[in-house]
Amino acid sequence: MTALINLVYLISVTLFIIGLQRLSSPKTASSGNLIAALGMGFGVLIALISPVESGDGNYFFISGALILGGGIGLLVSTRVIMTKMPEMVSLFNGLGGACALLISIAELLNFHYLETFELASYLTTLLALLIGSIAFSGSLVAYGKLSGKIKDSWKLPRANMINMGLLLTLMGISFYQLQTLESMELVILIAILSLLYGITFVLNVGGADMPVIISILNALTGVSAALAGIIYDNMIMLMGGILVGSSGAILTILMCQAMNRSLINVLAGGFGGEVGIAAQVGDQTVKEVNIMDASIMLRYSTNVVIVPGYGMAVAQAQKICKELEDLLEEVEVNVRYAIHPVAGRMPGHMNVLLAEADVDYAKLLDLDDANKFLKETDVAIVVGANDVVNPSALDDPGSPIFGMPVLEILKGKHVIVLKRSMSSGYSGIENPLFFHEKTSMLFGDAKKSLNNLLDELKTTV
Amino acid sequence: MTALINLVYLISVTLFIIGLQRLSSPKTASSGNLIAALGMGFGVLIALISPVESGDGNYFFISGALILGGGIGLLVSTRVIMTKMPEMVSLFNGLGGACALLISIAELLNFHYLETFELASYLTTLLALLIGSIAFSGSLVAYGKLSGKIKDSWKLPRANMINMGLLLTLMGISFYQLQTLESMELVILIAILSLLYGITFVLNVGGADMPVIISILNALTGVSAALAGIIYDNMIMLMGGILVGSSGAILTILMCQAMNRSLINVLAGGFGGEVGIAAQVGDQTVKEVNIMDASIMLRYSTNVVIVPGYGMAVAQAQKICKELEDLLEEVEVNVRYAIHPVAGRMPGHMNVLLAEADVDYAKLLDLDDANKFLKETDVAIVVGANDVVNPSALDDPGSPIFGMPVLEILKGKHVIVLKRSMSSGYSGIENPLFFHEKTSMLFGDAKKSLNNLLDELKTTV
Amino acid sequence: MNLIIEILINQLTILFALIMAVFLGFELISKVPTVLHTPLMSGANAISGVVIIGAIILVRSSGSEDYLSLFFGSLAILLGTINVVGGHAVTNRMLQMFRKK
Amino acid sequence: MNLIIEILINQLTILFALIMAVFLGFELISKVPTVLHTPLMSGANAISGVVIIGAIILVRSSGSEDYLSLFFGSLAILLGTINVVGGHAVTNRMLQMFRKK
Amino acid sequence: MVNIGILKSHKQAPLGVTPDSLKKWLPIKINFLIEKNAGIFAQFSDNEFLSEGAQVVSRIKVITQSNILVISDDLTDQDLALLHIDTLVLGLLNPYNNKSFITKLKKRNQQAFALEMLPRTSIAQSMDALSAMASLAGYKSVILAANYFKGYFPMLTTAAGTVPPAKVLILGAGVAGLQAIATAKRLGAVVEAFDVRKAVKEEVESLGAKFIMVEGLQNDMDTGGYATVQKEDELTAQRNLIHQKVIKADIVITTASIPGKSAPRLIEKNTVNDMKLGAVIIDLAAASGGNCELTEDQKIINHSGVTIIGDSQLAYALTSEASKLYSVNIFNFINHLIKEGLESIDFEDEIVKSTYIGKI
Amino acid sequence: MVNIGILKSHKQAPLGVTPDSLKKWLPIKINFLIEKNAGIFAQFSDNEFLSEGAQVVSRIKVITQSNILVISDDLTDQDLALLHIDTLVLGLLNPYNNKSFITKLKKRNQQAFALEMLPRTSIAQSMDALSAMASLAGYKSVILAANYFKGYFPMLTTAAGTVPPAKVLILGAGVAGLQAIATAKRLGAVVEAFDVRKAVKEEVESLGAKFIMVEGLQNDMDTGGYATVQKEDELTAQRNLIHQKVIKADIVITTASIPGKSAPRLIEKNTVNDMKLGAVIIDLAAASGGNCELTEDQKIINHSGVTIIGDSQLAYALTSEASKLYSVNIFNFINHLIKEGLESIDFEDEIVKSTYIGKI
Ligand SMILES: NC(=O)c1ccc[n+]([C@@H]2O[C@H](COP(=O)([O-])OP(=O)(O)OC[C@H]3O[C@@H](n4cnc5c(N)ncnc54)[C@H](OP(=O)(O)O)[C@@H]3O)[C@@H](O)[C@H]2O)c1
Ligand SMILES: NC(=O)c1ccc[n+]([C@@H]2O[C@H](COP(=O)([O-])OP(=O)(O)OC[C@H]3O[C@@H](n4cnc5c(N)ncnc54)[C@H](OP(=O)(O)O)[C@@H]3O)[C@@H](O)[C@H]2O)c1
Ligand SMILES: NC(=O)c1ccc[n+]([C@@H]2O[C@H](COP(=O)([O-])OP(=O)(O)OC[C@H]3O[C@@H](n4cnc5c(N)ncnc54)[C@H](O)[C@@H]3O)[C@@H](O)[C@H]2O)c1
Ligand SMILES: NC(=O)c1ccc[n+]([C@@H]2O[C@H](COP(=O)([O-])OP(=O)(O)OC[C@H]3O[C@@H](n4cnc5c(N)ncnc54)[C@H](O)[C@@H]3O)[C@@H](O)[C@H]2O)c1
Repeated sequence: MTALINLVYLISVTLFIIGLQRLSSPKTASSGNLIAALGMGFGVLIALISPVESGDGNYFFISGALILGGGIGLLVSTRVIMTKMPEMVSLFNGLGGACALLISIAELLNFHYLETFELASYLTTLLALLIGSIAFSGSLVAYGKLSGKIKDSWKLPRANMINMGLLLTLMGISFYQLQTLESMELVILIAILSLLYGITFVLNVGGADMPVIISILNALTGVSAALAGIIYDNMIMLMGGILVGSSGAILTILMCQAMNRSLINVLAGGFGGEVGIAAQVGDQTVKEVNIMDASIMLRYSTNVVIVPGYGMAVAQAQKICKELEDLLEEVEVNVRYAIHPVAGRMPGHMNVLLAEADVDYAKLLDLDDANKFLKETDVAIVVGANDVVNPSALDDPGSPIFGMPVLEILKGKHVIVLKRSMSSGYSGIENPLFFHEKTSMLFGDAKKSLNNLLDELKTTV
Repeated sequence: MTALINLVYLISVTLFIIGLQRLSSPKTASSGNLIAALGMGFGVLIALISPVESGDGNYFFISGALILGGGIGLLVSTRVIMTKMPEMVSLFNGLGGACALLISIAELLNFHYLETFELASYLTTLLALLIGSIAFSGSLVAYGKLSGKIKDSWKLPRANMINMGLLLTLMGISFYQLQTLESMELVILIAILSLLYGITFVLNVGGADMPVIISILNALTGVSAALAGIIYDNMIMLMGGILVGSSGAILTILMCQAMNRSLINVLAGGFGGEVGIAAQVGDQTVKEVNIMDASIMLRYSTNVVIVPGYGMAVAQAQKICKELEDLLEEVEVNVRYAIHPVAGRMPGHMNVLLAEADVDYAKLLDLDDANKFLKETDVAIVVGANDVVNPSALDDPGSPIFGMPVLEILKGKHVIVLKRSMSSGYSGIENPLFFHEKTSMLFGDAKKSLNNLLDELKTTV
Repeated sequence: MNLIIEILINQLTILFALIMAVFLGFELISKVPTVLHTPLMSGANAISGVVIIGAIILVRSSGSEDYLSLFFGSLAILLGTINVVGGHAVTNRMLQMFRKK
Repeated sequence: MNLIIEILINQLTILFALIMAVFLGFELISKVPTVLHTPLMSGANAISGVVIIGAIILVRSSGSEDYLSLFFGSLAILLGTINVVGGHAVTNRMLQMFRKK
Repeated sequence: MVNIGILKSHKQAPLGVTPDSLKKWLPIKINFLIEKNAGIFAQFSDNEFLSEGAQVVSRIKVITQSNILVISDDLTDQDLALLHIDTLVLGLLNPYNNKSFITKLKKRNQQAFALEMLPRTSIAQSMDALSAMASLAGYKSVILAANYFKGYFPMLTTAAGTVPPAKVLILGAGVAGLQAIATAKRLGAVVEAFDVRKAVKEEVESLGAKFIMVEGLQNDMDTGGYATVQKEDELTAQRNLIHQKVIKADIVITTASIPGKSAPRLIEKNTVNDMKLGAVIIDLAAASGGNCELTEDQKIINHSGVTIIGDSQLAYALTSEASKLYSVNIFNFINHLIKEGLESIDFEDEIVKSTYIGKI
Repeated sequence: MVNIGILKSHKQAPLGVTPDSLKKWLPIKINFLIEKNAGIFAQFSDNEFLSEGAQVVSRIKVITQSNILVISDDLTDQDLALLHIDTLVLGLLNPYNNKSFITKLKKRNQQAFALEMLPRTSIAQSMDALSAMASLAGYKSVILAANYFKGYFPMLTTAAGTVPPAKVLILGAGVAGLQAIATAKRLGAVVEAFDVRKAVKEEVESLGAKFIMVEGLQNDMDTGGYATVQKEDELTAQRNLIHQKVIKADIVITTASIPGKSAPRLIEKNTVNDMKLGAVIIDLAAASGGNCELTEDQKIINHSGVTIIGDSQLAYALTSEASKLYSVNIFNFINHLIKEGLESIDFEDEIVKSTYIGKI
């Protein structure tokens, strides 16, 4: 019978897989989420109606909990504002961990009444308890940190030692419990210690590394679900859990890569150190953007402005700018060029190059028009320009170029700056634009960066 | 015990997966093949040393067959010339099918001596026999067709009917056999009919569709291996077979897509219709080339000549020509442009456009230099030129343009012509170049074709 | 050690599934653009809520006087449902931004 | 029909593996450049030669007088080995061309 | 040995031979008689011709001793008196607009070939001097216009304001018109073009410029590459559109012509009156009456702030380049003509037939 | 109300105001006094000025009633006699080469501003008339050269043979040189450039042209964007290389100059002797002595078949365009000058300080 049910669960698992697959591309992600949800609904349905060996059904409790939980979930998720999403995910993840924690405790309690006593099953359940607890408490701490309820400065001294100690103690007690199998108190102790470990594990991770930690905790919840699946010999839990566990693990690694950090680094950070995500220049930080994010930002924009400067000329990147324009226009993104009067090194420098690349004159905006258009701009790509987009000309009376008309690039929503380094332009003065929160830097030769961007964009268009 | 062995086989399966994964990217493909081979070697080793329930070992036969087979395999594969590779693959695939066919016959014979008689197992074995046989005979026919031993013109009349009839007969007999389980003769009949079906199935497929058919047959071999795996409760066969089956199926679809044909179309061709890849014009045929072949031809050339004509101007494809040049030069292919004095519609038409695309003057060859260079050219791409590459000017005294100096394009090894149709150029006369055996046509707007070519090329560079 | 081997052998299915799932997970995820990291994580998190099925089974197969199980189980269902429903809903909202206006 | 369901239920492992393998196969192959189609097919073909393991087991577990099995089995090993060894070798040669002269 | 004679021109006409082109003749045994100082406009010295093996001789000697005489101006009666009746005369004879000289030749029964009458076939193209000259004229017309125009051609965004691109209008997009389009586009101007032949639209667009479509223009005025005269009813819509376009343009280059007919009038005086101050019109059809009402051939006039330059021989301003191209045309033509020998010219051949001017 | 006076120039100099630029002034309350017929070269009529609200008056009235006087020529002694001592005089005063007039001003203790002396900073660029004029001159030099050159600029493969591209050499790649490079490249020529400042290499390459490297040239002759005089020992290698390049070129455009010094001599007479027949040299440094030994300012000379055009004021040939740009420069400069009011000019400001010509 279990086998037949499992066969039916297969449908759910398949839907999970399809869902995850679709979730990994921008075009299909939305439907992927729905498909996964469908799989889940179907699984729950089967769990509700499939025959069980014993028990009284207790549908009152079940439906009550389902309705209540569903209501809360919906309510919370529709109310939360966009910027609070990550902490929400963390919170939900904690609840999943709690779920695993609760059922494994219940099962462990039940073990004493079962006739057949399998060591392997017991070990599995114990592991589910352990991992579920860590996921639960860890996620809550992550939630607290992200929402600001727990201050980043609340750090444990010698966290490294404490974590190690806790882990060793946990393993010792678990081993002992496996030998004796008797004391229910030890099980409770294991749960408490696991919860504690979850807290200390997460508490010391730097704020910027939080997403990575959440991903780890997410994977752990998956693993605990899979372990619970073993307990119940239930395919959907098992497979769903494994899928989440494995994809979560890989996602963790990818996130580290995207942040240019190694996992060990993040965890080491978690064990005491503090490493920020952004590069440090003097006492200011600049934010780097990777090609993928940049390409998605562009892809889903309505208006994009390309701001060419001397660097575009040096890189001879005019033709690729035009290609970028063509590609974006193809997906109905509006592209304009903002030509500053003194961009480049001779009057009309940009015009000459863009004409060579066959850019339509009608797409060239001069300073005034550009500044108007910038207000409605989603992304401004600065291709090797510097002085002509220096906001100190607007707001820093101490600047040597104060009063010079510049492109008011910060009127747009996002700015991506393509240049090779942090070095300054013709005027030799620093540019606060690069440190602005709206700005992301894409370092490297402009032609190369644009080429990469183009290749990436082609995969999503 | 079987379980433990299967556990060890897991290593092999993992190696297969990694191998396939690496095989799917040009840079890692070579190592992927080795890894897969490693997995296979390991699997064979385990099969040789793992304990079996009964039997006399018979190592003499086994090692003899292994050594002989390995020797033949190595010998054949190192001797075969490059262009014969596809037929080799087909032949090998047939042998794999034969292997499945043989062991399933042996097993079916053995069934009678077994105590426990499982209907499911019997069905599985029968299926393995059936599919293995089809893969075997089908692959041999494919081999024959590719190597020219079987003429493309040897076609069955009413192949569609015959195939259907065979299939129904096969199913009927199999069903009967499952009911009675007795007659060994019926098993032999099934084998024979399957072999026959394999032959008729493949015989009518058009020559150009052969790769797709081979891919299908390959997937079938995989499935038969998996079925055999079920017989022996053997993980490596099962998983390896499934992997080959599923990836083979997907590869088949991809191949159809790459050829711009639907699978049904290919199979329909196989069931009697005649859908050649070559178009018929009057009593002459022109050969079409697909993007991937064109891109490989270019990629692995030493010298390439681009011949622009009025069509390049109409398509405004000059910039993409330049991109193609850049990409090819990157992989050390020598690219030149052959500029015919009257190409286009005004003196210097091509020069103007190519200069706009920033093509180096040094790469432009005039008529005489081009004709010299063409002797060492591997591929000449004719981008919308027609009259200026018309060989009747050279060898057809009856032609209105006889005596006009033209680009002697047929001095090169291959010619790819990009144009939209078979229509003529300015002079309104037919061009025998298009029907020449060295020539392949790539129909469509030149800009689009070049863009596709470029995209394809990028995946291999 | 023996215990582990025993488990491994007994749960060969799982082991295979695990290996496959790891590869599958890798292939599925490895090409994900960074902007999708968070939605994907959120979606995966919602799927991990599949553990409520265990909770449902637990409650269904408990006696109606087994208060401990009932309490733990019902609570588990509650929390799990929040995870599942909230998770999918939040993911959905995040993904709104990829719908082209 | 019953037979098929029975088989399905009994071979749940296989079914799971199948689904996983199909997805995995899809993910692995779907990004393959067209030039690699033939080498990939060839490589997969070599892997499909895994069926020799069945042949080996067949021969090993046959009695030394079971000539039929021995003959069929040995021939199967022979052919299968050609498939495996030749397949990998040919694949390898095809892939040489991706190493630039 | 065939003697080919080259006469000096009184104007800046291209020369039928250059020191460089003499090298091409080497394999064919030909003797060249070149009039003294023939290369003066094209900047070739007599010495250069001598060192390539030609003979530099007096005009009389050239006329009397040549089997083939390549001319650029009409022969005077004096010249004609000296000319042997078997001598082949060829060159750009201007057969449509210079009837008197042609009639003289015909009357004499002199065998003559006018390169203007070459068919517009692919094979004739290497002899097609009109094409080569038109191309040069098209290029030069833009350079000249840019030189007369008191502004930039390209768009430039500078610290002192944004300079809009010049608007260039090309009327008649044959060889000269296309070359003008290409050149103006290169310089960064915004280019539009108009023609009555339908095929031209694609050709104009193949150079990246915009073609002006006249609504309701049904007929395709194409006969063997040349245009024919239009019907009156079609002209009104066309005239209005051209008027609109011309008054917006900074530069107008007109090349419209119909062989043997006077040039179509495309720009009326009142249109010029409405044009921008400082605009420039270059009329390459000046010799056959001009496309602009105000055009005067070989003159530069200023009409209410608009400069109108009428010059059908703009190519000749680039004499040395023109000579280089022309000499190749002549080489190819003569070679085609006498490929079977001077005595056995194939008068059935399409190229020979079309260019031949024989008895009346 | 501030009165700004605009005097008519005797030469084709750009005008400090255009009817269009008057619109820009509207928000600031300024009264414009424009001399009658001031717009004659730039093709603006007095009426156009009137309709934009300016007053068109006599020269005397302009001089006597203006608070700020924008001039293009030296003021005569007559003019100076009329000039109020508080009136600010500004314009392109030519301070380096026209010492006598400057001295007169200084002696009078007249407050004057020479736009030539603007610092080459980003913020000053919108007032930088030299830059705007140099850009125009660079463009025009190529158009002029193309007009004088008796061949095609671009490479063309035609039925009458392949025409090689013209070889253009630019000596001195400042603003004018860069614009010349860009224009010549557009026309399809093969362009090379040379300069003594190191930064220029990248700039030249940023336009797709080739930079000529002199081996062993160590010093970077850059001071605030301007070049300085080179040391003798470095010059020999450089001279040889330039000689080699010049004799291969069809067109040479020279723009090398050092503010306040005479222009560096880059092309000797014997180099010109070795040049190709028909080559063209355009010397934009003519006013300060010329980069070519044979250059004569404002003259077109022919030396052994080479045309040498010396003109430092090529921009003025495009008078109307030049005026449009110049008037913006003037607008920006005056606005900067009197941003705190006419009476409280900030003489500590870098721009004011650099351009100011005060007492001796
Ligand atoms: N237009 C004129 O007439 C004229 C004449 C003279 C001077 N200027 C002055 O020049 C400046 C022009 O401003 P701008 O914003 O165009 O240029 P800019 O301020 O000079 O900045 C150019 C930037 O491009 C970057 N860059 C250089 N090569 C690059 C490459 N290959 N790839 C990517 N980035 C590259 C450089 O940064 P990295 O080194 O970090 O890459 C540099 O910061 C103004 O200050 C203006 O006053 C203008
Ligand atoms: N150079 C001159 O001065 C001049 C002047 C006048 C005439 N001509 C004559 O023009 C001819 C020039 O020869 P040519 O070889 O350059 O051109 P062509 O012989 O006219 O052939 C052009 C070819 O391009 C193809 N084509 C058109 N649009 C295309 C597009 N968008 N994409 C792909 N292909 C396209 C056409 O075939 P599809 O329609 O099938 O695509 C056509 O066959 C000569 O006969 C010459 O004598 C030259
Ligand atoms: N050998 C060859 O293949 C060859 C050589 C040269 C030219 N051609 C072709 O011959 C054609 C004519 O060339 P051309 O430049 O010597 O022609 P042309 O000098 O006789 O006329 C110039 C252009 O004016 C146009 N025109 C005539 N009346 C007009 C009107 N009322 N309004 C607007 N435009 C008008 C004509 O259509 C033509 O395009 C072109 O299509 C050219 O491609 C072919
Ligand atoms: N406001 C600004 O930011 C601004 C405005 C205009 C110009 N500039 C910069 O100022 C610099 C000079 O501009 P310019 O055109 O007015 O200079 P310029 O007219 O004084 O000189 C022209 C060029 O000649 C070069 N030169 C001098 N001696 C030479 C020699 N012996 N051989 C070869 N070349 C020699 C100079 O280096 C310079 O590039 C440029 O770098 C330009 O980018 C900056």
